[in-house]
Amino acid sequence: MLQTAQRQSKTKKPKTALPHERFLEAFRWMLLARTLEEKLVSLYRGGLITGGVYIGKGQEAVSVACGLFLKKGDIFAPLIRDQAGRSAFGEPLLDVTRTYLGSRLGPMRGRDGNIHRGRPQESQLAMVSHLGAMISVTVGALMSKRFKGEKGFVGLACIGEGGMQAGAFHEGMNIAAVEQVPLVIVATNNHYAYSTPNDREFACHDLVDRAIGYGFEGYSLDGTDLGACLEVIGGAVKRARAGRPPQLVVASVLRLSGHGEHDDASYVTEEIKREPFACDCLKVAEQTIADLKLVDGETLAEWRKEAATKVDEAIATAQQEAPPEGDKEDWCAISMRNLVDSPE
Amino acid sequence: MLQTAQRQSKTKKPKTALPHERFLEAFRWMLLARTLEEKLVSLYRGGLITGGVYIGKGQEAVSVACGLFLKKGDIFAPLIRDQAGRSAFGEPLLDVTRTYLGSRLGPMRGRDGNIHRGRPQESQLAMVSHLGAMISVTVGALMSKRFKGEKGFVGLACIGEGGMQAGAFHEGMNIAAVEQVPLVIVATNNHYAYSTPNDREFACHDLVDRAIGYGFEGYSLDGTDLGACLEVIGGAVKRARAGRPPQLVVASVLRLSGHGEHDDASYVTEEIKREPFACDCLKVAEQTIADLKLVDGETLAEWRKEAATKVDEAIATAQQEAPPEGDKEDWCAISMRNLVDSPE
Amino acid sequence: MSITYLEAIREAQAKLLRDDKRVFIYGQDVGGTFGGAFKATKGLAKEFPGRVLNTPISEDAMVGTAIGAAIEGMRPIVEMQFADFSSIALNQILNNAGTHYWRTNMPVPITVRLPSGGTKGSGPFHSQSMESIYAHYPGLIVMTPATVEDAYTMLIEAVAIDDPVVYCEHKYLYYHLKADKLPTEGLPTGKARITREGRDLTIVSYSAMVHEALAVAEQLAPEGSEIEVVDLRSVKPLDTDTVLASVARTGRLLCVGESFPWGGVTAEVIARVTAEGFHLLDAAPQRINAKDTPIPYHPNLWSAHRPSAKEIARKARALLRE
Amino acid sequence: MSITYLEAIREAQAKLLRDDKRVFIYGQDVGGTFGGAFKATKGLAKEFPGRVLNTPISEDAMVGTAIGAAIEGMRPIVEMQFADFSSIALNQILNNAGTHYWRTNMPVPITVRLPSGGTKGSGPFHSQSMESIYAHYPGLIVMTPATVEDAYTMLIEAVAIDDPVVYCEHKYLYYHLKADKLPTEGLPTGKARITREGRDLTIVSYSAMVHEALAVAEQLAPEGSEIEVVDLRSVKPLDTDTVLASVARTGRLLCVGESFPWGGVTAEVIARVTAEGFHLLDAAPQRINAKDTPIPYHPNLWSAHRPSAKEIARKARALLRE
Ligand SMILES: Cc1ncc(C[n+]2csc(CCOP(=O)(O)OP(=O)(O)O)c2C)c(N)n1
Ligand SMILES: Cc1ncc(C[n+]2csc(CCOP(=O)(O)OP(=O)(O)O)c2C)c(N)n1
Ligand SMILES: [Mg+2]
Ligand SMILES: [Mg+2]
Repeated sequence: MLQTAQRQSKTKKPKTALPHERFLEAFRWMLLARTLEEKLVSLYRGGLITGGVYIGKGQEAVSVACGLFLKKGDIFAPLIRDQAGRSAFGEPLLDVTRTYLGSRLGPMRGRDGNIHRGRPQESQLAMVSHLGAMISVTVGALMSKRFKGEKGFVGLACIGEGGMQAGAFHEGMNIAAVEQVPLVIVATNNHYAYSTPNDREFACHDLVDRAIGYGFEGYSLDGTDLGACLEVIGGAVKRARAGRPPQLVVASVLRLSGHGEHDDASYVTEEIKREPFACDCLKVAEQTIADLKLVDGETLAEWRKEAATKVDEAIATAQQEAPPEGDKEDWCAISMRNLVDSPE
Repeated sequence: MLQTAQRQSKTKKPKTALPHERFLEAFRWMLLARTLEEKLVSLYRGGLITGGVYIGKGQEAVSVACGLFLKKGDIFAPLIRDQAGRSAFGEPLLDVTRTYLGSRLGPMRGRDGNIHRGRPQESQLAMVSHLGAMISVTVGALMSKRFKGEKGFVGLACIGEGGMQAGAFHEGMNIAAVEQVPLVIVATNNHYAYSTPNDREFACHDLVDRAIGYGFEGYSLDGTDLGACLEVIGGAVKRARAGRPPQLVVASVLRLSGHGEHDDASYVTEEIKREPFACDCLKVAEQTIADLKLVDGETLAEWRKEAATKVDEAIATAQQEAPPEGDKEDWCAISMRNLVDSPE
Repeated sequence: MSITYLEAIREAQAKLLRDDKRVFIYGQDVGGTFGGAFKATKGLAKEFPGRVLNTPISEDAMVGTAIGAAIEGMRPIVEMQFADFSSIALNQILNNAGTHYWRTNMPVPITVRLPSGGTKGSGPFHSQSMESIYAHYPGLIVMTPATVEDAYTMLIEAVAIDDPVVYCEHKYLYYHLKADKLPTEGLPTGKARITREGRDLTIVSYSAMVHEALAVAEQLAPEGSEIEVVDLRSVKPLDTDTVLASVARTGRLLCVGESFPWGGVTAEVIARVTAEGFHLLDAAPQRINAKDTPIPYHPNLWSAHRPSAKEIARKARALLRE
Repeated sequence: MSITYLEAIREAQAKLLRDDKRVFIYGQDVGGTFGGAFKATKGLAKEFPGRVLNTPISEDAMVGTAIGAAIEGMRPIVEMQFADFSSIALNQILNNAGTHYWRTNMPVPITVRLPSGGTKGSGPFHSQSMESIYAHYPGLIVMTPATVEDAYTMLIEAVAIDDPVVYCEHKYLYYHLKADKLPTEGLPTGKARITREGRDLTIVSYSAMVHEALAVAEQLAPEGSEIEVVDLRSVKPLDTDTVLASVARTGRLLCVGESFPWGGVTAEVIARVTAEGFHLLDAAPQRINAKDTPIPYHPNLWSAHRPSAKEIARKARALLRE
């Protein structure tokens, strides 16, 4: 599969990978994520998915950069719009399709759904819905690695501008700085928390100004520009890994979908759609590829086809798999069976 | 009583009160608070107080400035080290002694103790222990006033540098900015949260740098300098009242007591005791009075005596009052009697 | 005309905003043209400018702000996007709102709306029923309306009550439940309703489970069993008298709740009935709750996790045989 | 030699730090020369450098950090300064730690220590018993040791358990309770103890209230009443079998808990006993809890608020007469 192949090639690659190679690699993950999510949306419209579908359209450039610079052993705490980053980090496509399509073989086995999936065993944390809560969890995972004497690791946690207003986010960010763990927080300001525009979310001029108040290093970012995402987020990861203080990156984009696919996003104003940050990062990246002639149109078409094939395969596999069944389920919330309580 | 007299004089005073008058007025509140708290400490040592005694020694200059610029109708949310501010705001001494000495006539009627007292009916909020929680309550009170069409009011909420790390504080501060209410937050960094020094509390260079990330205006302050406290906090109150964005003032002091009187504070380092912020603000103010010859020694001695008399009276009164009794208590947690639930 | 449970909640809020200047609505996405994740405030921001306000994702501050506003005379309604997120506001609800009257003699009339309970595909963090946690602590009224009419009148009453009210509205009922019209009056808070009369077994329930209980009662009627269904309406105060009177008639008690099994409403009802009405019981009182695991996402698991009419019928039959 | 309940907790932590490299202690003021608000970690920071860490006032992050550390292989012990402040960490405890194994198949072995329960002059926010809230939600073990020996062995076991444990230690017992020495072994978690045998009445209790129950048992013995006292030790899992076996012997049940009266441990015990052991009961099971108000500050009010030996004796006598 693509992700396996590329992950290997990533670690094998000489340290001075050509920026263009990185750019193209990232682009392909973005393409895969977009293809996958478009497919999920059409399944959703066809009534084939239970629960919500939440996609990262317009945020793939930021997200892919979050996953791309992490190595085995690093900690990744993605959120709901991080398909590109999850794939780049190494999440198999089957984890996605199995979760959305309700296969009992998925990582959450039908117990949790859609974007809540994760594999903490492989350092991809499984988010709870409560926004902000995963920051301190990432801090703890990093402390653990330090306790165990590991070196050179880093953690990256994603957040939206909405989630940044949650108390848990504040406590997590502050404790990261107190513990001086190698954490990168990538905040994506997509200008809405569900239907709520920025002016009812916060009142500071720029959210990156939060960094100084915690002792983080802060960077702003045009999230529609893949090159910038790779440079800024890659740089933050590098600095955290090298022992610099925790890093905050704030990217500006527009969410190019509803909050979830149930949402027509009619509250998004026409005015904001004309803002520069409203560009589609995938199209911008494609334009860059064309302008710089990084690859030709034929290759692009091939990549597109390849992505579609992989997505179709992963969906077909998951669709053939049995769902979980209530009467076969192991109804036990704890791992130590001898301690199970059994009230009526 | 002193506080009543002075409060009246405060409102009657021409707008251009001489700074010296304000300084002396503030000094007398500080003196009263110090006298009261020293007395409470000695009662505590004599085993005459149930529960803890938490004093504001070393923080009176900051605290008094918090209470002094508020008028009737303003909202005040003091915390545990704000005796000076509470008195200056208009809290009767009897509220304090009745609460500490367990009179049933106190504002909390024996239901809550020591620094938890308040009179929300008179806009002095009664704190819960959970630090940070009172910020948003103050915001709500201010919104209410705006809803009701009131004008020219302001709210002031106190916090320690420790409480600033609580999630509730963050949410409260942010929502204040979103709602653009006339709020002043006065944060006193006394360099310890209980036994925990600053380096395990936060990692930014200066907590005033938090302001910009919320859209607050931020000011730093030497909290040992009464003149500076009056100027900076008075200025913040004036700006908030005039419709400027919410204000954050961060004062630097050293807590000149244990966390509570049960605590010998042996963890406070000798080094920190030699820092400039370790001065006793009361002594500094007294020195200023002497240096500038604002009043003579005799007057000072008289003021001291007056404070002692008032404190003694308030204690004597409270001591004669009956405590609450379990069998006479109204054991009802809600105001609407017809809705009382009565499980066993 | 027909009106859903959700529309009743919207209408109640419209009426409250219309009739009482002290009322405002505060919550994530409640304002603008959007009107809330479930549209319970749809159109209200436009109709009542400045009184239906979007908030940041800050549940603690949302409730704290409401408390402060109530102290200064307003009657805020706070909408949690899902009951599950009220865990973030729990400290303000329990320790600030719940204790305020006791401490200061000043009640805080806030209403916190919790879109509660399970629906298909919602998973562990968008399905919870938290009434038992709020009822455990002193100082709060906890409402759990099961009908369109109650959804309407109880929300109006919640705002009228001077004490803090946790109003648990069931998401499954939002669209599933319809009434012909809205009532002008309802039962008073704290009074349970005998939704269906019967002489053989009392099923005590509340919120969505009332309808499962009713279905079972219908199902067992042809077998000659007459099941009485009691809808608690509010779990705090809990109307012990009505429950006891019913058990006095039937001699048999089954409690059904959708929440987790340890503690909670069903345990509380049984403890009260056995303490005060032990002699009334002809058989051991029984209860049915959800399973003791988080609420699963997959519909197959979800429907096995929550109490079902099938399970209720099985247990009811067993009880009737005893 | 004699050792207090508090010292037992300190000794258990010292042993854990000594024996297991994965253990670290995380909480406000636990480190430095200070050793915690109650000195439960006194001296440990010095003895185990870098493993007893002060935290900011950030209960949510304290537990979140512990969860992350546990996911990556550590065994953190989190000290809340008072149980009451765990309301801030409740979301992490219930929704993150409590669900993690169910969701991901990976347990999170954290231990959260809650200094719980009432003492004189502590008031509404430094006196709470929160075991019923944590036991209500799935996924957690909730321990409530009542003796010095249990305080010691159960804390050691708590850290050994792969699942999240909420360890409720009672502040009133800290200094009041002494033992001659520490045991090397204890009863397994989930097993209740018959603290005193009797044939006439079973009093089920846990934590500090066990000692009130014992006092009443002593007091009533000369009257010819033999009271059996069951100490639950952990309220989740709750040892229904031991309770039922005791009720089978005595035919009478009184449950005593210090927490608020609505729901909670005493209701849960009664619901279980009546559901499974209805025929064993010769009289209506009864319960005693604290009153349904916040916990008062003044000693006069506080001692009237919590269950007292006097009240227990009164109710026990009434039950014995039935
Ligand atoms: C604590 C909490 N409150 C409410 C919600 C419900 N909720 C889910 S997503 C969302 C909006 C999130 O906005 P943002 O953080 O900006 O992320 P975006 O969806 O824009 O990517 C809300 C309110 C939640 N998940 N957590
Ligand atoms: C949320 C919360 N956690 C813990 C406590 C216990 N506690 C009471 S005072 C205190 C230290 C407060 O430090 P700071 O805010 O700096 O105020 P100071 O005492 O220094 O004035 C702590 C930890 C609390 N009150 N609230
Ligand atoms: Mg957003
Ligand atoms: Mg401090």
